Amino acid sequence: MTTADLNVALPFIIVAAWACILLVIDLFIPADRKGLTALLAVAGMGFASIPVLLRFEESNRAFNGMIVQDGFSSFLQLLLLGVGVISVALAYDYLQRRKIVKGEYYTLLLFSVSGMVLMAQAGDLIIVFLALELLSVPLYVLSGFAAKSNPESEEAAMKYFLLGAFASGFIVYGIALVYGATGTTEIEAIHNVLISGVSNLGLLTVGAVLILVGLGFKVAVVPFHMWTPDVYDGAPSSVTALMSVGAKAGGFAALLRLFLAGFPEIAANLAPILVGVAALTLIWGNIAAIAQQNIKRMMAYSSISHAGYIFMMLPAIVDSDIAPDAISAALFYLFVYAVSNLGAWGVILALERADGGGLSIDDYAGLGERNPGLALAMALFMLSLIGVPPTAGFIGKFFLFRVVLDANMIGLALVGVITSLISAYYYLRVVVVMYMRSGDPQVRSERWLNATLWLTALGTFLLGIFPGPLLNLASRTGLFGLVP
Amino acid sequence: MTIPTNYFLALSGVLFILGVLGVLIRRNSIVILMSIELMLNSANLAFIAFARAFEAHTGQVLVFFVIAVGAAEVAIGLSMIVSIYRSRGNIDIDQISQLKG
Amino acid sequence: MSTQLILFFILAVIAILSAIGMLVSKNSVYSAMFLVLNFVTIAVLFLLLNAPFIAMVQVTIYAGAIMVLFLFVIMLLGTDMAAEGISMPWQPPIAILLSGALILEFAFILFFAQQDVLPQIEAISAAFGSPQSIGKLLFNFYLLPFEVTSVLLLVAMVGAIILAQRETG
Amino acid sequence: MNGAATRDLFALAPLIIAFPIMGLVINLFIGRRLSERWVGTIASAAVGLSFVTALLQFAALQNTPDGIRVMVADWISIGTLNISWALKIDSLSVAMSLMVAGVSTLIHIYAIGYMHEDVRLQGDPGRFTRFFIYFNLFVAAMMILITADNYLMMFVGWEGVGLCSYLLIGFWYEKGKDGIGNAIAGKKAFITNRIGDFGFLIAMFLIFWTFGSLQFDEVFQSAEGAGTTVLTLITLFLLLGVTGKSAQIPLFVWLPDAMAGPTPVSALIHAATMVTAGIYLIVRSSVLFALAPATSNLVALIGAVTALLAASIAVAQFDIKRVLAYSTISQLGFMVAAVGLGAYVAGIFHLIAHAFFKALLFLSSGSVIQGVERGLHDSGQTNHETFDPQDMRNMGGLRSRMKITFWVYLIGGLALAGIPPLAGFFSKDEILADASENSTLIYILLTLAAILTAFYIGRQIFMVFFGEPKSEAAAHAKENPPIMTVPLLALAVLAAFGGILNLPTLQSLSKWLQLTLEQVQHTEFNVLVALLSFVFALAGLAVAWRVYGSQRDAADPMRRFLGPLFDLWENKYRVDEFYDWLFIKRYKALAFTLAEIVDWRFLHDWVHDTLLARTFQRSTRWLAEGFDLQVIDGAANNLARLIQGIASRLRTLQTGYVRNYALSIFFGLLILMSYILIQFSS
Repeated sequence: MTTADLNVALPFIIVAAWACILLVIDLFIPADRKGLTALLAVAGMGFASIPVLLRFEESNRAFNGMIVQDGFSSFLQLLLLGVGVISVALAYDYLQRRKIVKGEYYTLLLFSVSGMVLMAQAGDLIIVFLALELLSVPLYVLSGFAAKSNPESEEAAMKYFLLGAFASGFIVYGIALVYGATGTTEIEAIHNVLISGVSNLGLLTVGAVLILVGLGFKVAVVPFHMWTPDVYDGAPSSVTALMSVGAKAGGFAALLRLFLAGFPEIAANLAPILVGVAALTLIWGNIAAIAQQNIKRMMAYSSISHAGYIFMMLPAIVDSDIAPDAISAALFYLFVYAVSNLGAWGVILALERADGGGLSIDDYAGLGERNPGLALAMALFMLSLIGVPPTAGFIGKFFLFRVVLDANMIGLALVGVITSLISAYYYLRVVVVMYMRSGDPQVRSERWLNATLWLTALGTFLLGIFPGPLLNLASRTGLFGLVP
Repeated sequence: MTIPTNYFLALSGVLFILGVLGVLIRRNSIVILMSIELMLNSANLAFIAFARAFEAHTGQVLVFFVIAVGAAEVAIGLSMIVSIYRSRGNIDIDQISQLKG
Repeated sequence: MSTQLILFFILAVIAILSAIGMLVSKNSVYSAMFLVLNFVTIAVLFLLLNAPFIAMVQVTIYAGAIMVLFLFVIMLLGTDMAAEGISMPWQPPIAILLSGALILEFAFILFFAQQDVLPQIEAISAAFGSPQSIGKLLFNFYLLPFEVTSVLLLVAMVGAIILAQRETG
Repeated sequence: MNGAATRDLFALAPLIIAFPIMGLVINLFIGRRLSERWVGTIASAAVGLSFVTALLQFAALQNTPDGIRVMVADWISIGTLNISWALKIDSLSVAMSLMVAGVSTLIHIYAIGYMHEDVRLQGDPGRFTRFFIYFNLFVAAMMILITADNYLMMFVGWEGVGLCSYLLIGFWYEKGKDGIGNAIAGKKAFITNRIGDFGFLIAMFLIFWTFGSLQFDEVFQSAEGAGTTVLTLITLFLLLGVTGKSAQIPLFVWLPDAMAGPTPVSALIHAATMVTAGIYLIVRSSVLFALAPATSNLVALIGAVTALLAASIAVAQFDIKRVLAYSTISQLGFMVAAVGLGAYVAGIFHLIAHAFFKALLFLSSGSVIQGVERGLHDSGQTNHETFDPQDMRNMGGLRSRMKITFWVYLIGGLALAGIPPLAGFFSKDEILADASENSTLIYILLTLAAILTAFYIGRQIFMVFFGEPKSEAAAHAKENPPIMTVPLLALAVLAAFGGILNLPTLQSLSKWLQLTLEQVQHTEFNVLVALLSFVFALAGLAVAWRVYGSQRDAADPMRRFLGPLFDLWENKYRVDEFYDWLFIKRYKALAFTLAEIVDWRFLHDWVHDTLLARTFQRSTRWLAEGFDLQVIDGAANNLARLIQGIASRLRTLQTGYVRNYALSIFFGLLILMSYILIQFSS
C-alpha cells in the first residue's frame, strides 16, 4: 500500500471514515438538534468531492487493481455524492414531520453513499460484491426506519432485505464461477484471460449471467424488478428517493464496467437476450405505471422503465466503436434522470402528510392553484421524465436512442420510442390533475426542501437548453485502459 | 488426489439450487434466511475447490469475505425478523403481503 | 476408487441429504440442526481441499456462532413450529420443476455442451492453505476489501441495533 | 440599407421567439396582481412586437435574399452530431412568421374581449391570466417551429404547440358532456397527436441515420445521394406526422372535438396556425418529397380525399363551430393536395389566405355564439342547461341584430367559397389549376370538394343570419363591443384583399418563395379552370339559398332529400365507430377463435381438460378481458383503454408475496440459461 493507493481511494475513505466519526459525534448531539448531524453529513460528502474534482481526469489503478480511477468513476462519484447531499436535504424536514428523527439516519445514509462511491471505482469482482453489500445493507435498514409507526415500512424492509440477500447469493455464485473459469477476479485480468483463449467459456458465461441477474435485481430490470413497487411504496419517501437514484446508479456502474471492461465477448453472445430484457423492461415498466393510483408506486414503475432505457446501452457496448458513445450516453442519462427524479421526489415529499397520507395522485388536485411554483416544478420534472423537449430528459433520451440506432438495433429503438410515448400518459396525468382539477392539497414548505426543488428544477431546465458542458464531461469519461 | 474439480462443482451446484428452492417454498422467514446462507455456502465450496485447482490462495481469501458478508446479512435479517415478530406475532413471510398491485 | 473419492461421495450424500432435511423439516430447530450438519460436512470437504484455515473458520463462525444465533432467535421467538399452511399451492411444484430444469441446464452447459477443461487437482505442498499464507494475502493484497468488510460489519451492527431496539420513552 | 445594418437586423431574429416568452413570464409572475386589461395588453403587445421583429427580418431579407442562419447557442454537440440553437431566416420562414404573428396579434386582441365574457359565463374569472399565458406560450412554440434550422428544433416547437393545444382544448376541463367532455376531447387530441409525433420521431431518426445530420441545409444537400427507398420511408413517416398535426386521413378525428376549447383557440390554433404546421413541414422538406414521388402522390391523394370527405361531413353538421372545423380539415386537405402535387407556392398561398378567412370565420362565429348567449340571458329564459348556443337550428335572422358580425362573416364565407376577388378565390384557383395540369383524379376530387364547400358555407350563412329567429335567444341577440369587432374588421380586410399577395401574372409570393424553394412550379393562370370554379361556387351558394334561404322550422330539408347519406355525413362516416370495430373487435374475435380451435382439436383428450386448453383459454380470456373494456367512443380512447387494460392485468401479477417475486427472479435466470443452452448446443 502506498500513498498513491490511498489517494485513489480517498473519496471512499473520506465518506466511510466520516460516517464512523459521525456515528460517535451523533451520540453527543441532543435529539432536538439533529439538524447538526445532517449538516455534518453534507459536509462530509462535500469534502469527499474535493479529491474527485482535483483528479477528475486522471487514470490510476490502486490496491493491486482492486479499485481503478478513471473519468467514468469520477463522473459517477460526483453524481453519487450530489445525490447523497440532496437526499440529506430532502430527508431533514421529512423525518421531523414523520417523527422518526434519529441521528443514525444520516450515518447510515453516509455509509450507503460510501458503498456507492466505492462501486463506481470497483476494479475487482470482490469489490463489486462488497460495495454492493455496503450500499444495500444501510438501505435495508433505512427502508424499515419508520417501522415503529408504520407496518408498511417494516414490510418494505423485509421484502427488500430477503430478495436483496437472495440476489446477492446469485452474484456470489456467479463470481465463484467466473473465478473458476479464469482464475482471477480482477475485471481487467478476466478480459486478458478471455482474449488469450485459455478460459472456460461455459463457466464464464453462466457466471456472467448469474452476476447479471444479481445486478439486474439492483437496478430493477424485468423480470428481476418485482420488489421495486412494494419497497418504494413502503419505505420512507426520503429513502426511496435515494434508492431510486443511488442504488440504480451504483448497479449500472458495476454492470457497465463489468460488461465493457470484463467480458465484452460474453456480452456480445448475450446481446439478443440483453435486448430482450431492455425491451421487456421498457414495456412492462411503462405500461404497469398507468394503472397506479399511488404516486410512489407510479414512480417505482417509472424508475423501472428508466432502468430499461439505460439498460439499452448494455447490448450497445458490444461494438467497440459505439462503446464510448454508449458509456457517455448512459452517464448523461443517469445524471439527467437523477436530477429530474430527485426533484419529483422532492415534490412528493412536500405533499406527504405527517400521517403518511397525501400520496394518492388525486391528492395533487388543485396544486396548480394553491402553489403554482411547486406545480410548475412538478410539471417540469414530469415533462423531463417523459422526454419532452426542451427539457433535460429529452436530450438524454435523444442521445440514448442515437446510440441504439448507431448499433443498428432498430427494433429496440422503436420499442423505446413507443414506450416513451406511452409514458406521457401517466406522467401527464399528474400534470392534468394538478392543473385541471380543484382540490386543497396540504403543502409543506421548508428551506432545505425548497432549495432542493429550485436546484433540481433549474437543472432540469438548463440541462435541456445548455447540455453542452455536461455532455462534454460525460463524453470525456473513458474507462480505465479501454477508452481514451 | 484424484477427485476431479467437476465433482465439487456439481455438488456445489446442487446445494445452490437446494438453497434457492428453500427460498421459493418455505414460509418461515428464518428458514428462508438459512436457505440464503446455504446458497452462500455452496459458492464457498466452489471457491475453495477452484482455489485448490489453481493452487492459488485467492479463492480461500474470497471465502473469508463471503463468510463475513453472510454474517452481516444474518445480523440484519435476524433483527428484522425479531422486530417483525414483535409487531405481528408471527414470522410467516406470506402474511407480509399488504403492499401489492 | 481411492479412499478420498469414497470419502467425497459419502460427504456429498450427507451434504445433500442434510440440505434437503433443512428444506423439509417442519420444525425450524431441526432445520437449523440440519444446516449445522451441512456446514460441518462442507468444512470437512474444505479440509480435503487443503483449506484447513477456512475449514476452521467455517466451523467456528458459521456452524458455531451464526447458527447459534439462529437457534437463539428461534427459541426467543418460540416460532419453532410456525404454521406452514397452504397459501400458494402451485408455487412449490413450479419451483421444484424449475429447479430441476435449471440443474439440467446447468449440468448440460458446464459438462457437456462446452467441454470446459477445468484444472485438475494434484498433490501440492502441505503449507498450502495455512493461516500464515492466507493472512499475508489478506493484509497485503486484499487490504482494501478487508477494510471494507470491517465497515460492512460495523454497519450491520448499527443496523441490527436500530431495527431491533424497542421504542424508549 | 448597407450590409452592417442588415446584419444587425438579423441579429434581432431571436426576439421573434423571445417576445412571447417575455410576455408569458411577466404574466406568469405578476399576472395575478394585474387587471385583465393589463394582462391582455401585455400578451398582445408581446405578440405584436414579435410581428414587428418579423417585419424587420422581412426588410433585412430584401438585401440578402438567400436567407441566413442566425446562431443563438450550441445545443447538443457530441462527436459527429452537432446541433445548435439556430434560426433559419429565409423567405419561407419569414412569410410564415409574418402570417402567424399578424393573425395572432389580432386574435390576441379579440380574445381580451371574448375571454372577459367567457370566464364570467363559465364562472371562473381567475383563469383569464392563465389563458393568455398559454396563448403566448403557443406563439413562442409556433415561432420555434417556423424558424427552426434543423429537424430537432422543429420537433421541439412541434411538441410545444401540441402541448399548448392540448392544454387549451381542455381549458374548461370540468365542462362539456357529463362534466368530462372537454377533458376527453383534450385527451383524444393528445393521443392522436402522439401517433403523429411518433411518425415524426421515427422519420427524424431515419434522417439522422441516413444523413448523419439533422440540419436542413446539410440534409438537403446530400439528399440526392440517398436511396429512393429510404427517402420514401422518411417521407412516409413525416407524412404520418403531418396527418396527425394537420388532421388528415386517418388521424383527423381529433380536430372536430378540439372545438371544445374557447373560440379564439379554435381560430388561432385549430384553424390558422398550428394545424398548418404539417403543410409547413412538407414544404420545408420539399427536397426530400420531390425525390420520393411515391410519397408525394400519396400525399396528394390523402389531401384530396380528406378535402372531399370533410367537406361532405360539414354539410350535415348543426354546430356552428363543427361546420367550421370540418371545413378546416377540408381546406387543409386542399393544401396537402397542393404540396403533394409539388405546387408548394400554391399550398403556402392558400395556407396564408385560409389563415385570414378561417380565423375571421371562427372569430365571427365566436361573436355569434356570445351574441346568442347574451340574448339568452336577456330573454329571461331559464333553460341554460339544455339550450345549445352553438346549434345553428337555434339561430336565424341575426343579420339585422348583429350587423358587423354579419358583414364580416359574409366576407369570410364568400372568400371560403371562392368568389372573386376575395382571397380564397385566387389561392384555391391556383391549386385547382395545378391539379388540372397534373392529375385529373385529384382535380375532380378537389372540384367536388369546392362545390360542397360553397354549399355548406352558404347553408351556414343562411341558417344563421337569414330567415326568422328560431329561438328567443336569437331574437334577443346583440352585437359585441368594439374590442371584438375591430379585429374582425381587420381580418375581413385581409380576407378580402389577401389575394393581392399572389395575383396572376404578378406572382409576387411565388417570386418571394422562389428565393428559398428550388422547385417552384409556375402555373399559368388558367381562365377555364378559374371560370369553372367560379361558376361552381356560385351554383353551390345558389342551391344553399334555394334550400335554406327562407327556411322557417328547425328541421333540415336536406335530410329528407339525401336520406341515409345525410345520416352518414351527420355521423362523420362513423369513423370513430369504425376504428373501434377495426382494432378492438378484431382482436376479441381472434382470441375467441383461437380458444375455439384448441377446444375442438383436443376434445375428449385428457391433455385438453387438465392442461392445455384450460391454460390457453385462461390466458386468452385473460388477454381478451384486458383488452375488452367497454369501448365505444373513438379509436384514440380505445387505444388508451387497451393499454390501461393491460396495465391492470400487470397489476394482478404484483401479488405482494415475496416468494412469488423470488420465483420471478429465478424464472428470469432460467430463461437466460435456456438461451445460453441453445446458443452453446447449436
